[in-house]
Amino acid sequence: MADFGAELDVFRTETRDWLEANCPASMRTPMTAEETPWGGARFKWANPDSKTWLDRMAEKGWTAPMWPKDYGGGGLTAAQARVLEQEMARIKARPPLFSFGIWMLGPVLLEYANEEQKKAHLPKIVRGEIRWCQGYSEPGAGSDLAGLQTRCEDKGDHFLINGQKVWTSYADQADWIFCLVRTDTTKKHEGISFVLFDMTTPGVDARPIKLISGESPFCETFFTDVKVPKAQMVGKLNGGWDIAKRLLQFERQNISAGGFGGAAGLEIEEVALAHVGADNGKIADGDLRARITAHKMDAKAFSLTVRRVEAEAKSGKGLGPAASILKYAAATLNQHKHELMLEAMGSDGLGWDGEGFDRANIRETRAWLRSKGNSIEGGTSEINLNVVAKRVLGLMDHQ
Amino acid sequence: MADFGAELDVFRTETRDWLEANCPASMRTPMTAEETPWGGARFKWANPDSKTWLDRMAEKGWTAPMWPKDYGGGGLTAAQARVLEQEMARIKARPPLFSFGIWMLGPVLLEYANEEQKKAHLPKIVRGEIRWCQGYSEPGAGSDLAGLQTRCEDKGDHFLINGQKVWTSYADQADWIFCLVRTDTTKKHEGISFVLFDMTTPGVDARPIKLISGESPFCETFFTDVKVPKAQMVGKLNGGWDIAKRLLQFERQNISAGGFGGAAGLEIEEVALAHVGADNGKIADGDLRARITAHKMDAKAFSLTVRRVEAEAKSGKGLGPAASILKYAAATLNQHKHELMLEAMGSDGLGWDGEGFDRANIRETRAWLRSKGNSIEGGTSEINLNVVAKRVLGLMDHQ
Amino acid sequence: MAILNEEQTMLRDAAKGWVADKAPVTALRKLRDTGGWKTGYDPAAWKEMAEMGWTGVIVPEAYGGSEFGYRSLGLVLEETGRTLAASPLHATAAAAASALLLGGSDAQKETWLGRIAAGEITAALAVDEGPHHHPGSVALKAEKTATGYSLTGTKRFIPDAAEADLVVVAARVSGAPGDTAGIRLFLVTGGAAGLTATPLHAIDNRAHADLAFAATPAELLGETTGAGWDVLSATLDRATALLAAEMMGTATQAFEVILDYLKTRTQFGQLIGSFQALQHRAAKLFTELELTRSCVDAALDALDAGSKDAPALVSLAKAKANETLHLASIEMVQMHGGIGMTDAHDAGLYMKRARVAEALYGSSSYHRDRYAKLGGY
Amino acid sequence: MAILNEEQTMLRDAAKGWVADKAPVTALRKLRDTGGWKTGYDPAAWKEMAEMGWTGVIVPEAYGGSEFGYRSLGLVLEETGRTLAASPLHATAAAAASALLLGGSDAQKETWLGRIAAGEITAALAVDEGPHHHPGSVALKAEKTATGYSLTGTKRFIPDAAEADLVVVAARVSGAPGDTAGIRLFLVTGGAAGLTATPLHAIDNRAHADLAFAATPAELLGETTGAGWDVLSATLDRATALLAAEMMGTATQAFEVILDYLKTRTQFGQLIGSFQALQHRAAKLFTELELTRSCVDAALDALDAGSKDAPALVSLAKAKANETLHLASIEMVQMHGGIGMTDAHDAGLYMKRARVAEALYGSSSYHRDRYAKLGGY
Repeated sequence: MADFGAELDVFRTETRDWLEANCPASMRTPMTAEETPWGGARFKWANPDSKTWLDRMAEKGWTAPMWPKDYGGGGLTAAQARVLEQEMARIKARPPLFSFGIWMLGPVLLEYANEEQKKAHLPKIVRGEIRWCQGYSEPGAGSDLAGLQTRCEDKGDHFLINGQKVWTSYADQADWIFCLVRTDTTKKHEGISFVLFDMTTPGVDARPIKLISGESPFCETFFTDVKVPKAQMVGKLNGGWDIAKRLLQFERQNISAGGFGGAAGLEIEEVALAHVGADNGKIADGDLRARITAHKMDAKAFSLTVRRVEAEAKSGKGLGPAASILKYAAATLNQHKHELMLEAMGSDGLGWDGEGFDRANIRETRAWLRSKGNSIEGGTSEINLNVVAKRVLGLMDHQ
Repeated sequence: MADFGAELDVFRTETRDWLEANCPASMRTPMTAEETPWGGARFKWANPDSKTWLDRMAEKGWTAPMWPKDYGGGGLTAAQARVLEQEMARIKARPPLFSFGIWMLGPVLLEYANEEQKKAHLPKIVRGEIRWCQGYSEPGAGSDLAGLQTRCEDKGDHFLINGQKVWTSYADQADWIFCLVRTDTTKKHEGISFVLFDMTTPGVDARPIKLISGESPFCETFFTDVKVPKAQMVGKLNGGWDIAKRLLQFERQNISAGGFGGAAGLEIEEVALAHVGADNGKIADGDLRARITAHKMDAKAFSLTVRRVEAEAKSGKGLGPAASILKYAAATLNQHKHELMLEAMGSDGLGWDGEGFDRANIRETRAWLRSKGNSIEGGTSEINLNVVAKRVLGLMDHQ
Repeated sequence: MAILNEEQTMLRDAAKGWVADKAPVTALRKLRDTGGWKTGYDPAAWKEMAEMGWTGVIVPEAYGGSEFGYRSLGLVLEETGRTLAASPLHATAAAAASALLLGGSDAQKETWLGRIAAGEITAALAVDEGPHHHPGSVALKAEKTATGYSLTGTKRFIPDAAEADLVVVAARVSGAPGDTAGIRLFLVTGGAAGLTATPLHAIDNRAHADLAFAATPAELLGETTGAGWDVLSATLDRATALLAAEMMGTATQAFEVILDYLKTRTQFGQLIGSFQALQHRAAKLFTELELTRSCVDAALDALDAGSKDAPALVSLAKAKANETLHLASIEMVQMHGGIGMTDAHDAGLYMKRARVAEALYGSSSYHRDRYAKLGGY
Repeated sequence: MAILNEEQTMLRDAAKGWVADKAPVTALRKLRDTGGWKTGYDPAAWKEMAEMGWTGVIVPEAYGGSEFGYRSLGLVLEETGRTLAASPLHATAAAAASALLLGGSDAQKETWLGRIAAGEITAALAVDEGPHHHPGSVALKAEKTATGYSLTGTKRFIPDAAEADLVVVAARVSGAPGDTAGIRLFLVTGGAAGLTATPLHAIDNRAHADLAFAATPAELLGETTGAGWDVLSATLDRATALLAAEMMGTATQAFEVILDYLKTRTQFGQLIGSFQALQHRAAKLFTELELTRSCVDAALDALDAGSKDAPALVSLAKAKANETLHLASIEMVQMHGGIGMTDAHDAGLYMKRARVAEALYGSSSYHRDRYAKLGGY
């Protein structure tokens, strides 16, 4: 599956040595939610080692291993990037940076931005200096994203932006936003543009939304007469929809490949054995055992599919049709896992807070609530299924 | 749930005595498929007792207990009809007659036909003298029934019918047909009429369709210049769609209330215990046991719902919304049951014919294949769900 | 739609009106946001519930109740379930009252049922000790003393137990966990010596508590030999069926909120309820609701009729209610999209309550297994 | 889409072309309608299969095979599965050949694998004796004789066994059913004394037979101690994974037929594929197909690599193939409406084959249980 030539062996050895020498000990332990390395100008580092680790990795461009060196990236080949991944996994190194800039914005800047814009933004993304948020959804434009209404008027020497976004992830903590705006009200898709601006610009107001899990990772974000330099539009005027779609692909791939994960990191069959009991080594509740097993098999089928899609992509065939189902499958699977987890935990999984409940169990319960967003964020499952039906299977709309 | 007044007690005693005296012994045994009492002018009675039993019951009008006596019916109240049912069940009496005339056509004739038509047809239906078939679906008009194209032209003193029907149940064995025809090609629903005619009329050709179960209960039926007396139209010219819909309701109710039944009459948990084995009295395969149990519970929920709908209807409130889901639920349930049955039987359920397989198992396997039609016949499950969504839940079409 | 007699229709309509007026979902939110989850209810609302006679629906007239039966109490609980109204009604007037009714001596009934009917006290039923409902596994120990019994052990996640004036406790006088013959029921008064309650902050914001008994004085429920496994089983059947009725109301309301949204929210220039995939899902959910309703009705009717089918019908009702409420509450989130994920919307409250209600008195797995055992396979 | 090497791509393309040309579904219909279900194949077609080298794909070059491996044979079977092509390819070149390869002595391999690779013989693997796959329960008795062994007992529903020149038989030399240590594999030649085959007319119109052994002479597979449970398990893994590959082809073809119909059939003046509820069902079915394909590929790759994960991956592949093929074939009927219920349409043939394929080498239940056991829960 990979060409382990002599050159690559050298790279592996060097990488291993470098990681051994540079990855702080505390960065080789499981990451807690509090220590998530989001970076950015206003970020408070819970653990100073996280900052050290980021700086060392960014220095080599390894926060974005395959981006060109010209823009601060690592300039690695796919094979080298895989080696880096493997070697980091070997020592259980934490990711040095969590970043919408790396996962979503960067790839489209590389594709659509002008040289000036690339030079201005990509290196800062690599170094985690600027934290980005995504201004896409609006109260009236969720699944129908192209129905967005946030106005962007050309005022000669600047753009003037007025409107409201919603589900802006961490907008209250972000430094800059990449934002879809309406620059032509007479058209739908062809009236949308893609702009970047500083969240400290006067007229920007981000208000956290409290979710059912108790957390507030998203904001309602209001724009009132926000002035944006005209050089901060990416691509052409009214040409933002293509960029928007491409970025959504990166978002979905990123979501899918991770399979959403389980926050508390518990294995469901162990939870069941612990809470339900065992009968000859089997989970004592035969009904639950059967459903857990079916789920575990689905999870394995999913991870094998992610592996297959990656292998196919690396073989140079590009993304096959299987890639299109990953987001939907990942959401379904993760939600099912958490439902089974709660069921297995019984009353131990019913705690919100306080005495009487194990902290790990409470985290799992919050993760269950959080997982309900999986089939909504980054395109609902309904939209995903529409897309598969139309783009992949070639089914038509009513004529 | 029923008013067991003194009068009803008398009726019960009389009914019990009459049944005791008049129901032949062989009519108190489980009915085989071969002995299904379809009646009609051309019918071959496999068991002469079946004919005797029909004649005796028809004499009292008890093949259609609640139809008016004027048209040959039993003239019973709902409470009396229930007693008759109970008393027949008590001695395990077979139904005296299987008849689309009683289940479907009769109720709409009572509602829509003129006096002459009622007098002409209802008594013969009660006595099982005329076997009816239903000319509804066409090759291009299945779910979209109102798209039917069979032409019916007014030729002054008669109608002339040309076209093709499909899924005509037992058309090759029926004496008469109730048929939807197009009398106006410029409209869709408002161009349909409801006519009755003799299947021996020149130009009628019924060809059995072989099904996946190996049986041929349906025909393709061709009409070539079929002349039909104009008095044989029920309701108004171009007013057939209302009758058609009403009749479909009776068809669905009839299908639903029976829950489709299991041809071979085997109980799934017994099949599983016999084929899979027991472990401390439980079905040894815990996964299968869990799924069988869930199915049995769904089946019980369904039969409780049928009972509830009947009770509500009898209480004078008319059919509640629950009635609308019965056809869909019945189809889903019956298909699920047969799938589980085949799974439980393992290779014993894989026989088509010949040596090496128990006859009862082969019947069950055929019933499994037959059950796949449940979600298609009498309105597909998709159409059922559309109807529930729109008529019951008030959801709209795209505007 | 259901066939009700005149008293039942009046009772239901009264409950519907009162709940809409006095106990909308905002009442639960208020309770939550003011720390009221510890006691689990608003005393003024509880007083009104009692005044309307809800605490005495299954209590014989001789003890001041209306003796309307289980189906009638189910109608009230269905209405309270619609808005997630938090109160000790189920614990007191369904669970504990059933135990007293089925197993109590005349004196015990006289003492306690009357006070329950009058709304003077709240009560709870304490059975489970681990994370899953498993009544046969009771381990809490009951030892005979000079004046009665002494209980030692723990109970886990008991609804409305922390503030209860009376707790009906399942304990073991002999045998090991799993041996049902050694189980008896006991009465323990609130604040009894050696009784410690730890209120739990659960996801449904209702009052649940862990209980610890350290040589806590208790009175045997029933006459000399006491009320054992049969009474406990029958009590659990009643508590379970009545919880299923409440869940039915919760699921029905969730569905109605969904339906409203499908008829008002637009995307792509269309009402989202005009999309066929959502129409079919709504129709399937409606189907499940109707099937579940038949099961709940039948279980309560069977309890009122004293039918031998009651245990199986109760397990059927709870299993179906569990599944249907999960489906309805999860669809409530999904059909609302992002809005359904916000704390400001009610969907999350319904989904959280669904999980708690499933765990109480037996999960779907538990009741399916029980149904199969009762059916002999 | 899959990553194949050059030989594999050529093999698959050749199979695709040949199957479309020589073994369309009409070939199965012809076999059925002319009583061909007794033998289960068209000798001329079988001869061509052998000439293309399909019988020797897993056979070492030393014995005349191409040694391309399990994944490669899976590619061929996937193509034959598309059109329900009936032949003894799986029984001979997958099941029996695996047993010989894994457990045979050099002499046995020399004698039999060469003839299999050359297409000179057909062979079968006979394990199950009851209605469900349960290899540990083998009861058929093997007794030592002066010249070898003698088998007595029965086998149930064995694919392609009636006409086979060689049957690999699992039998018991000691212990009771359930005791895997007492199981050995034996070679019995077609027409051996005391061997009776009853051809079965099964719903898939392929050749299956019940076998009865009455003191039938048999040769122990392997050297002196013989090939036992480990070889049987490994053989079954190979036969199972390769059957899953065939099922994957069947399911894929069912899906493609559905998709064609959705794009051509109109109702209400619209292509039925434009109805969102059907679009979502098609997308979900596609999702299941893609997930299943990953499992089948992984299982075959693991067998080729000799990975210790193979048993779990094989159970995963078969369970997913079972479920996905049921789903695809049942949707094939439903999406076609009444037409799908007619014998003239192929949907019924796919659905019938799905049931047979599920029962062979283990139902979903069986493989889920095995997967859980392998995972330690």
